Amino acid sequence: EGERFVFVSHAPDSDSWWNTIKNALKVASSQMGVTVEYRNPPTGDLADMARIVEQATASNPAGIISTIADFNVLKGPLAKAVEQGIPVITVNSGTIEESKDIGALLHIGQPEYAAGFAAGERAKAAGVKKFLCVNHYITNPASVQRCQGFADGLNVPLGNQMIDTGLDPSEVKNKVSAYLRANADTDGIIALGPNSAEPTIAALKENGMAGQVHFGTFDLSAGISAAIKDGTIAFAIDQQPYLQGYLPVVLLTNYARYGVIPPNAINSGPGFITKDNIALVEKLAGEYR
Amino acid sequence: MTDERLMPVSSLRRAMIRPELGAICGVILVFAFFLMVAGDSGMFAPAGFQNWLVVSAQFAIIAVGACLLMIAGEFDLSVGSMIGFAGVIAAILTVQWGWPAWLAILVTFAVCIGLGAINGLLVIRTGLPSFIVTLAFLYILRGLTIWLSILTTRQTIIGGVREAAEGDWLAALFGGVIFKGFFQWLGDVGLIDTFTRGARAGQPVVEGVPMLIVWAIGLIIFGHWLLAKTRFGNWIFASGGDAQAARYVGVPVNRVKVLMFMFTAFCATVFAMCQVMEFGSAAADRGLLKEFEAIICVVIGGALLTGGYGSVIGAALGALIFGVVQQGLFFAGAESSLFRVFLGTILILAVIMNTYIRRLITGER
Amino acid sequence: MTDERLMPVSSLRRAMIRPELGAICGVILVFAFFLMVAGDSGMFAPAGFQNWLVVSAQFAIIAVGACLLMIAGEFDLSVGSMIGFAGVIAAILTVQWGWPAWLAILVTFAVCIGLGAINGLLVIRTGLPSFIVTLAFLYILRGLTIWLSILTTRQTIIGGVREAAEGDWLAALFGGVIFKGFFQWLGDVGLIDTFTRGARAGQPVVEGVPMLIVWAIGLIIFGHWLLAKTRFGNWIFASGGDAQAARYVGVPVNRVKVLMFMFTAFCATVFAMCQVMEFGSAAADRGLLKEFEAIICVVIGGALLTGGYGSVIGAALGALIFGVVQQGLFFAGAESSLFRVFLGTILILAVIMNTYIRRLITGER
Amino acid sequence: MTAPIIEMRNIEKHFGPVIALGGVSFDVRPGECHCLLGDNGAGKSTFIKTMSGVHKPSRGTMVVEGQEVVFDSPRDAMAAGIATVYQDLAMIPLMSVTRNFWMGREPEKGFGPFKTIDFAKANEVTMREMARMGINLREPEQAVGTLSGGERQTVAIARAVYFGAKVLILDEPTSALGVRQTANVLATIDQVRKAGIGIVFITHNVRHAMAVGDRFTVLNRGKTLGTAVRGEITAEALQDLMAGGQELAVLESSLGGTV
Amino acid sequence: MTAPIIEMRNIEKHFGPVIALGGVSFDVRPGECHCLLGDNGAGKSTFIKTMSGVHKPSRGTMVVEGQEVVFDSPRDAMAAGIATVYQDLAMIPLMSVTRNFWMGREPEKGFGPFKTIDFAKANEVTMREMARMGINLREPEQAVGTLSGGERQTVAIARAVYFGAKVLILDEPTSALGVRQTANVLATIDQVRKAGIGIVFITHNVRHAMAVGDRFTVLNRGKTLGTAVRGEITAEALQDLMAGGQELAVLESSLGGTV
Ligand SMILES: Nc1ncnc2c1ncn2[C@@H]1O[C@H](COP(=O)(O)OP(=O)(O)OP(=O)(O)O)[C@@H](O)[C@H]1O
Ligand SMILES: Nc1ncnc2c1ncn2[C@@H]1O[C@H](COP(=O)(O)OP(=O)(O)OP(=O)(O)O)[C@@H](O)[C@H]1O
Ligand SMILES: [Mg+2]
Ligand SMILES: [Mg+2]
Repeated sequence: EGERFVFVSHAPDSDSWWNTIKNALKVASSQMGVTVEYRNPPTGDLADMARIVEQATASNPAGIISTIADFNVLKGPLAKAVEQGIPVITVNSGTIEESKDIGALLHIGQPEYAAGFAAGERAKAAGVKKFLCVNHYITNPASVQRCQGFADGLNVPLGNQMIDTGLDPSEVKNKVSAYLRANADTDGIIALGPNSAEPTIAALKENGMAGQVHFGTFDLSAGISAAIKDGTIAFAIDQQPYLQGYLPVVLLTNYARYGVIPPNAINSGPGFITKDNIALVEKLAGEYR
Repeated sequence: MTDERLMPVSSLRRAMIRPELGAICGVILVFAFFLMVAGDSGMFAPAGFQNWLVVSAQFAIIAVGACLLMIAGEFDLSVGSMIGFAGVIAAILTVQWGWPAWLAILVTFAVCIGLGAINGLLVIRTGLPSFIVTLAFLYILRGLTIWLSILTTRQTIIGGVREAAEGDWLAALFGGVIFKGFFQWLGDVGLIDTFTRGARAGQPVVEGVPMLIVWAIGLIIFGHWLLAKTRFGNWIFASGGDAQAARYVGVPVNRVKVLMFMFTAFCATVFAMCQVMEFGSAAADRGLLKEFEAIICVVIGGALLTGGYGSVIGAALGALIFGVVQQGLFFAGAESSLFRVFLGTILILAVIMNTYIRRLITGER
Repeated sequence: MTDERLMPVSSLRRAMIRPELGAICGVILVFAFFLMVAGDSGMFAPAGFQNWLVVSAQFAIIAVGACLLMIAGEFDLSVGSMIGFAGVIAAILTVQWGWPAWLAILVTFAVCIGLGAINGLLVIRTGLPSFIVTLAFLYILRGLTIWLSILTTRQTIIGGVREAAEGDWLAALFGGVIFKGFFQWLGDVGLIDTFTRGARAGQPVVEGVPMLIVWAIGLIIFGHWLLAKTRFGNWIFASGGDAQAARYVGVPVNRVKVLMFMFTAFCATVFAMCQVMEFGSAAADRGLLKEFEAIICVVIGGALLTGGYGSVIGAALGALIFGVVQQGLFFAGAESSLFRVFLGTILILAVIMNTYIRRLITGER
Repeated sequence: MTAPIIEMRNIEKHFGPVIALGGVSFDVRPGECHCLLGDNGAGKSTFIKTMSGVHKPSRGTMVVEGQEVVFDSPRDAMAAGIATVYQDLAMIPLMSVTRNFWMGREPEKGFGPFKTIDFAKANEVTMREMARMGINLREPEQAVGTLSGGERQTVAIARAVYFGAKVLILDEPTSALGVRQTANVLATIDQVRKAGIGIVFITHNVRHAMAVGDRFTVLNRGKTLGTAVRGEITAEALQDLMAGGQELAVLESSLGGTV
Repeated sequence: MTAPIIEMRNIEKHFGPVIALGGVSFDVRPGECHCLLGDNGAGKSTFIKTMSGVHKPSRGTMVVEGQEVVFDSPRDAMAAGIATVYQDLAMIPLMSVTRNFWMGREPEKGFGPFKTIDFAKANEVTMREMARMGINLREPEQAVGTLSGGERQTVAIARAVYFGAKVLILDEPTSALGVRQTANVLATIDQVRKAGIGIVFITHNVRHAMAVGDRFTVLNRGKTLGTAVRGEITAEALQDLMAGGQELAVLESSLGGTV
């Protein structure tokens, strides 16, 4: 009863996507009667994240849940936690092999590159030849992996098709429309999250191309689900972050109390959300979905 | 007294040396450059026009505030955090608490201007450099923004503001466009292109003048008038040029500075409101690094970082340069990660040019 | 002359008023606070100790550079970008180009110190404020970093450096730990905990003293000695206190300033190398906002933003406060978005305290 | 003898542990030039800053035209007719001569919230007033930073005189001036005095004081050593008083008494 | 008559469009005090800054002890034995008196790269030299910002004298000083001169110049008006020369000739 777990993410404070996970942590901790502390590097600096893992280890919790944003950086600190006898579950980014290498119990999530690749294949099936990857967070390695995966899925070189838009929505919107204006033959767009998807929707609505280009995005938000319904967005890749928050807490609690744990990694995604299944997720998008 | 020891200076040269000269040259250069490399990319078609004008207008809104504050001898690193903060407050009030949009907007303005005043009062009372005080506020406001939005909505992005503000008279002042009819007519007579396909076929590609641009123009005119024409403007110059000297002759320096901090906060809030009303959502990470961008515009526009010298027109031109360069690189198809490299280079070149011009004006050495 | 008009000042008070006094009080307060709220969380166990010491050491490394530069009257906003840049360069050279690690490290140092010199020369030659010049470099270097890493590896993160640098003598100076034997002994006699299972069972939880801490201590000692004891240190004070006056009496102000820019770049590169060698990867987003954090440490440590006053010991204590607060809040289980609010508040309080102390010292009003 | 315009009674001023003024009384009458003399650090500048509202006295009262007053800011003092030319000139180098001249009291035109500075008038007056002091400006938009020290001094004095002060305070106006400029300033003082304005003139130069002063008050270490009336005291006696009554360093005979 | 230590020949200095010096010749001999006089903006400060390596002359040559030299920086001039006390004092308020006193020439101890400042010696010398000039410091670590203007002036002069200059240049050292401090400075000049050092003394005050000067050179608008030797010229004539030969503004009779 009352075990303490620490959840370490790589996202900066203001990344909205992680709210779903935070909310899942709240639900799981109250259901299981444990406390879960959510930690993240304020600016998203992964070296800071490693320090946080070390800090969590030093505070000797009943378990650590961490993402593998960069295997190189996190291998040492996480392995050290494992060696100190702290059960570790890895979630979100990273691969199953990396997770095993660290000595974690299991991995819940889906690697960024593979997700991008799957999206690319889907776009290819829709006939996309020339695309635009709207990267609102280019300094984050995962973002580039998604774009790269998408390009490889389409089987075209990435080249200049990824643009660095920054976070400001007006700038994102205007950069996207400038790009589309200068590259009129673009027939596919991939956005990396609500921060890039929502201004892109606005840009497409404004220049009348909404529904004309194949538009996919990562993650969900209220704006994205609305756009899926009206056909502006073809699909959203949902890795069901709720599970990435909820499951590890439940599993670790049971492991701590009864020593039981599933032996294999769990894939929380990729789930493709399209017009057909949007009704299910719409209401909870951004909170629990 | 030293007249006959002055070599002659041509009157043309004298007429030309003004704070914004560097920025004017910059604008000409930048336009010439992009006309050459991206002239046929649609950058100078009506829709392209609107594209970079909107971005420039955004910069201009915060640059006007930063400009007046900088001339008054202080600066504000919390502008970016203030933008995020204002947006989230307004969104929480309308969406979560269900207040009417006009009330939420007014309260947001009041809160933010109040925070600007606190910034100013801290600087004045403690005598600390504004760099430090506003750096602290950069962190405090950003932290509060994230904390508040998570506390009240369990999200750092709050959507649905547009729906909540639908039909509100005050919200319409920030979102939306004006002169719709005029542009429809322009489209009808073929002066600007119309959409040929999609849901909006037949409508002109430029729907109207976005309120963002209206605000920018309004603030530039107001700022220029205030600074160049009024008594208060003279006090702004005086406070920044030498606060002690200004105090001696009876200029209420403290009041001027606090008011300028408040005005900067006002501009940041206008920026935030326009953005929230246009996109319908507020997020805790809005406005990141905008404080630097505002300062860059102002400095490109010829203002002196240490205060007492500069012009609002210059700052507006600086914002125009910034916007055109940023968008132009996309039109020109340049590798977008090189944008920052360009920006840095332009900043240095512009400032060197401005310094040279200022030395000519003031005989400073 | 005015002796008899001075009210008496107690000698204890006189002995106590020194630049770092504020920071000393701050350290005491901060430790007292966390002993109370997080005393039993493992924060003060060996592994916890190491945790916040390492974080503080990181801050200290860049704070020493920023401190000397600030005392010399300039500052450098490009520190954070320089950290990212240095890491990526070193990683590209070793991993992509296959150079031996020592050569890559040396070349990286040369390039970065060269960039520091360019920064300095630009400031000196153009007479522009260093705020502007280094702000431009903040953008330029970050842009170059992203562009270079995408160009060469199609990623913004470059891994595999540790493997490539395995066994390299120079790389060992940045990664790794020392005094392993001593800590093993401490573990054996039970003074510190040991791992109880896994591959490292029996080994102590604290393996040794990380090189990061060694570098930090080395730089602090060097910086303090340089500033307080040597002729060059006097020149640093003089250049920052009044460059013109210093020039008049023959202090080579330009050389001092450029050297300090180079030293700051050196510190940033040390930071980057330690990070790259410890974690084995470099990424384009490393060092984001570190320039502010360095400045905050220095200012908490009692240095004057405008130059000519401060102490390296103060900056080191500032780094300690920063590190302890940041990690301590995690140990105490505080809501992490409130970290920034704390940081901002501490900054303001510390600076107000320091200002008060400085006025006592200098009789400045 | 006319009544004083300003009377300062037992003014004290402390800065933290420093007692800069320890009870100084002083008055100025219309049309007289009252010289304030004293050693470095005697408290002269502090005293006149108290008089012109920059500092608030720690103790003591100020009476202006029979009314006890407390100045909260230099603005108040100016409103009461006290104009001051500070030792550190209170000019802003980057601003134009006109803007400096009118700083704090810009002439306006227009109504309500749309008032703007009347630049035509401002420029014209500035040129005229400067010409009256013997300085012909190239143009009123010239930045003050391009003027010589003497010219700046003149702008400061012209400004104070123009705004119709009842009392004009000059803090060491001649210390950095050449012979010709000094003569000019002294002549101006004389002229202003004749117009019925009271003048407080601070200087270290006994000869300058003797040239235009009607009364002489000597400060020493924050205290008054006494006030003398013109003709009742010789230059040598005044000089001894200013030096604080201590024996002067032995000088060459050629220095002859007065420095 | 001894040979000059420094000779400046036909020095010109232009700042952009401003011709600050238009061909000035000047020399100083050991043990003499050569006064440099002239109106505001005449070019005195510019001239001595050229002499002490702050500015490079646009044209003209400098000869030090028979050798033609070009100074690249104030360091070079100092190395050649030229010490200068500038009008703007070149003191750093936040630093201690000792650090200011030794600034640029700190005494060191230790070997090779491990040299440190010898603070014991530095403090002792500072206290001693200041005491010799009649100022007793509370402690050598006191910040210069807490000293009065006169005290700072003294630190600057003591520093210049201590470093064994061959030529000591003083730019208006007395302009802001009180009577006693002025007497002190003049006495110091006399003392230094007797030690065989050449002095260049700039002032606006004819009486100060007459008191200690051996030769007098008057600058006007960047040109020399001529050099006079002590005893060959009266104070009145010198004053007329300084005022540029133009008629002085009409003053009260009491001003009597000299200002
Ligand atoms: N703001 C202040 N805080 C502390 N001490 C001060 C302040 N202003 C002046 N003093 C001190 O008060 C004393 C009087 O200074 P003041 O400037 O009035 O002298 P003064 O007579 O004008 O001298 P001078 O002839 O050199 O101009 C000095 O000892 C000075 O250090
Ligand atoms: N760096 C500079 N750039 C341009 N003009 C200058 C510069 N320095 C001096 N001048 C000009 O050169 C002339 C001579 O100035 P200088 O300071 O030498 O005069 P001065 O004789 O010392 O006067 P004062 O008695 O007022 O000190 C002035 O007209 C001044 O404006
Ligand atoms: Mg004074
Ligand atoms: Mg001079």
